[in-house]
Amino acid sequence: MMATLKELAQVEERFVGGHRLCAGCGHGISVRMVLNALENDENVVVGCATGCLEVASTIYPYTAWNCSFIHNAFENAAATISGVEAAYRSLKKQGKLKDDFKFVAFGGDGGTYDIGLQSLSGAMERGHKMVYVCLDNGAYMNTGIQRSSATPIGADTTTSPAGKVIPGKQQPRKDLAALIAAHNIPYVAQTAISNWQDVHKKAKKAFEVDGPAFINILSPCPRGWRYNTPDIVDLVKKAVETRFWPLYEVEDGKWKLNSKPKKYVSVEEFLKPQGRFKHVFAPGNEDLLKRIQEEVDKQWLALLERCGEEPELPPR
Amino acid sequence: MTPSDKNLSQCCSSKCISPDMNWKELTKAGNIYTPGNASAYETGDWRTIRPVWDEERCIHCLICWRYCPDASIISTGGKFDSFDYKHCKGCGICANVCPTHAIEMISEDEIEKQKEAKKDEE
Amino acid sequence: MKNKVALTGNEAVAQAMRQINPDVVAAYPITPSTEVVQMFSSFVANGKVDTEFVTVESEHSAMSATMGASAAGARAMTCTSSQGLAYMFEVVYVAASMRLPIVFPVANRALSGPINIHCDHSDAMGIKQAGVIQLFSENAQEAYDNMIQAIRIAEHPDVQLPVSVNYDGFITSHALDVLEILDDETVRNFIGVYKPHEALLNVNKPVSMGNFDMYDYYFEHKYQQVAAMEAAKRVIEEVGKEYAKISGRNYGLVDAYKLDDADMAVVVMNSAAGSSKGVCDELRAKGLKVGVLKPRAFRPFPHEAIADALKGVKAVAVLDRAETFSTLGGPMFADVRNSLYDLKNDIKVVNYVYGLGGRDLRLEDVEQIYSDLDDIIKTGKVDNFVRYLGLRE
Amino acid sequence: MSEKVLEIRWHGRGGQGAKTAALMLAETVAQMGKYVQGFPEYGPERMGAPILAFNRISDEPIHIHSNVINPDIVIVLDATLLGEKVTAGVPEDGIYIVNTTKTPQEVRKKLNIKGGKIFTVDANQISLDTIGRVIPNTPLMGAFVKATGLMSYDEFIENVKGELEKKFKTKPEVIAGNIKAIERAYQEVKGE
Repeated sequence: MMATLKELAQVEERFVGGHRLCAGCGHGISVRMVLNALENDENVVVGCATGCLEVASTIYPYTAWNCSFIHNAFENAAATISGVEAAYRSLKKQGKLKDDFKFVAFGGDGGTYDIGLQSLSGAMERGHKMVYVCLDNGAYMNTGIQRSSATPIGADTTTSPAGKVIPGKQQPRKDLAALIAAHNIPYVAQTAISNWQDVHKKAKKAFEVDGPAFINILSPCPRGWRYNTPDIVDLVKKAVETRFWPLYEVEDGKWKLNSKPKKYVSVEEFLKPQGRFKHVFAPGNEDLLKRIQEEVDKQWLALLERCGEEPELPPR
Repeated sequence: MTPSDKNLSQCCSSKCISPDMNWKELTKAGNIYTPGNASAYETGDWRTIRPVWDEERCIHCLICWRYCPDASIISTGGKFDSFDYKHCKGCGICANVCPTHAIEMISEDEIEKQKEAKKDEE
Repeated sequence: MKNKVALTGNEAVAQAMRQINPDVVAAYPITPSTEVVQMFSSFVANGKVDTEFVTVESEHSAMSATMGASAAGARAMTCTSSQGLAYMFEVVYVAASMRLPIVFPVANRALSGPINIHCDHSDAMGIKQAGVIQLFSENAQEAYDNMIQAIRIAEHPDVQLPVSVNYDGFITSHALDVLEILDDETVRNFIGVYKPHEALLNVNKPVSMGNFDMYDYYFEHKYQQVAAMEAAKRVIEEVGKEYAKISGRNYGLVDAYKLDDADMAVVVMNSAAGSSKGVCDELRAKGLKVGVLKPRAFRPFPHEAIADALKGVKAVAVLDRAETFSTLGGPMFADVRNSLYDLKNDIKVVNYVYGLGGRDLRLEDVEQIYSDLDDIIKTGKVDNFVRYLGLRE
Repeated sequence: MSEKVLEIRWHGRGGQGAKTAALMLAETVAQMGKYVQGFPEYGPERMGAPILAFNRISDEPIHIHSNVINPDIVIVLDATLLGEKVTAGVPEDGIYIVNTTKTPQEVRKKLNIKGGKIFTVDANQISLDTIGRVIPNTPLMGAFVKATGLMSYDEFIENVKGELEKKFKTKPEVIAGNIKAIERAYQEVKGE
């Protein structure tokens, strides 16, 4: 049964205030939600890739992590935590350790989709009992908003600027969750903070499966996306409603759509509040907007097919 | 349980690390042995607007608690208790997600003025 | 109990790892250290060790996972060569800065490019300022002995640093040699049960590792590493003395061979030191006052021991099996010449870069070096102090 | 030092077992209390390419690690390799042991040398008869013992057995075949 917020608020806080993430940062929300799925008597070791989350949460001599924590480098959070998990299995097997532990690694989209993909793929393939959480904010925010392979098509970043000739990023997002699902691991999910029950449920499942689990969370960056900071939840809701960020899970190879938007909402609704897409609405860029919508539709149809749902064509 | 109460003591009970300590006194490799001691670091002064609670309107749904990036909604016994102004950065998300508009964002300037006015009255 | 056996260098290293019985090994194959990984896998598959073997997808992950395991509180090891070490480079620095006592053998091989699978020391020299202890081994016996001692050195409370055990690719790694190995119990008693100073898996004392340091702390944490390296010099000698008691073999920071009354010395590491000793013996038989100095520890650099060992000689040749492209000679040359600077007794120092990409160091090459040193002493002049041994010019 | 250290060079083709033979010989001789080295020359070559392997044998510990340039003994696993590379660096009194159906006189003509001692043995046929496959390296060790007279045959066989038993615990027929191969080569090797 789903826990209520009343109950969850009484669970020990594993990511405390006093960290130096931006005011309103999506990562703070995402991390708190994921770790809140652990019970008070569960021990956890957190690994973290270099990025905003890591540099803002462990500024010596302060740590916001109310548990054991390890940061190694940018691209190797998965490998590092896989080593911690291997040590756990070894020490347990030898009777050198009594306590039980869970293992989770957090990485941004840069550290996961791009530079850390090999390390993540290796760890997933080897079957370590660990959860990898990608906090996807669609660019390298820590270094100042450079495009990553998670950056949506059309987005204005500092390395895919909206210029006179090239209007922002030209390539669609990499479908990371599908890529990880192809590793045939027990659990893969895509979720979004607008639906906290969905995040909670998925985090709980991920911590409980016997093997690797991967969760991709849409985690907005107020600075990089240039939206009104307090509107974060509404914005993420729009990402889900417009089918830009569908909620789904892949359990033991079975794809399942977790929420099907009731009506067709144009991706414009998600793009409009964000400064990074401002140029998309400028006269002359109508084709770009069309391309973005086409990309969303294409990926949505592919997802429906994977999930065994009836195809649903856009009304036009 | 609130994070700040729990962890403040952890940092200050043993020796606190400070920048005037020499290399021998600092922890090896920059390890931190007091989990969650960031609670001792106050980010409240980042704030230019602050959330103010309207008890009348609050239904204690704790949606604000769920969406606070800084764990700065303090709850007791599953009910809203107070804001942790030592850490709240004033992002305004709590006010935005509150279904009953029980949280209002007021500028710190305004709060300051009100305080001064109150003092003058006394 | 000693046991005389015929093993290749890789076999000797794998046997040492079996006896150490680490909790975790994360490794990736690369020529010429692959055999170690293969042999260790078979120990795991046959239940000869308690180790969790993590078959990572790259050397970067090999070191990363080994670090995770070490930080977790396990005795953890990896193993590599050449490009593998180069690929690890980034995290080798992090492992040192996190003060993780990881022991990792390195079968030395030339770095690309051009691609070459044979021995030189360019891989090891690439990490000489990473903050790891680097021990070098003349033959399979020393590779084995260094492995066992490395555990004690790495885990010493005053050190707490990674230790790499270097031995020459193919020349040592693949050559069958006769050596003595200790029995398992002696090794286990010598290395002891690992008690980590902090561990991610300690519920009573959680720890946050790999934190973000600003300029107010970074410098001091870096100096802690310097102090640990300084302490390592003492610890390497102490552990060497203790090891002599169980093995009968003496190990210090350097191996000074026939240097007491020598006029000329060759400074050289790994297998080439053996060949140099052979030539030294022949020349000694002819009445020439020659000697060999073999640094065993390259990092920390035992400059005091080197200055002491060479203080009486007139001319020194430093043999480097790696190039720096500084146009100022090889890496060891710079350190040795630096070490002799304050002696102020006008020791002539000349550098020979040799054996790159596995080119054989022939005995007549070493003879030529001694003959060159003789000329230098006679003329009192060193022209062309960086020389390329056997290079077709 | 060369007086004390006996140096051997093996010539073979990738896959014929020159490396295995060098290591096997070294292991066996080490069992007999001598100091040895056994090492191949490694290259990127695959199956079929000419390759070299080396041994050093001594009563004293061996320090040197350079390649063998002036071998006292040359062992050739494949007669098609007979040529200048086989004779390179070999002193006047060097010993050649060749796997061939030819006679020592014929090999001498082919190698175009005056000095040295030449021994031949049909190791291919022997291994085919005894082991069931063409693996000339094992019988060549028998020829080596006979040709060099460096060690007693009985002691050598005893130690080879020990080494084989380590490697083929579960396959006694392999051990027997190999021993038979060495025996026959020891008997059949021809000198001048």
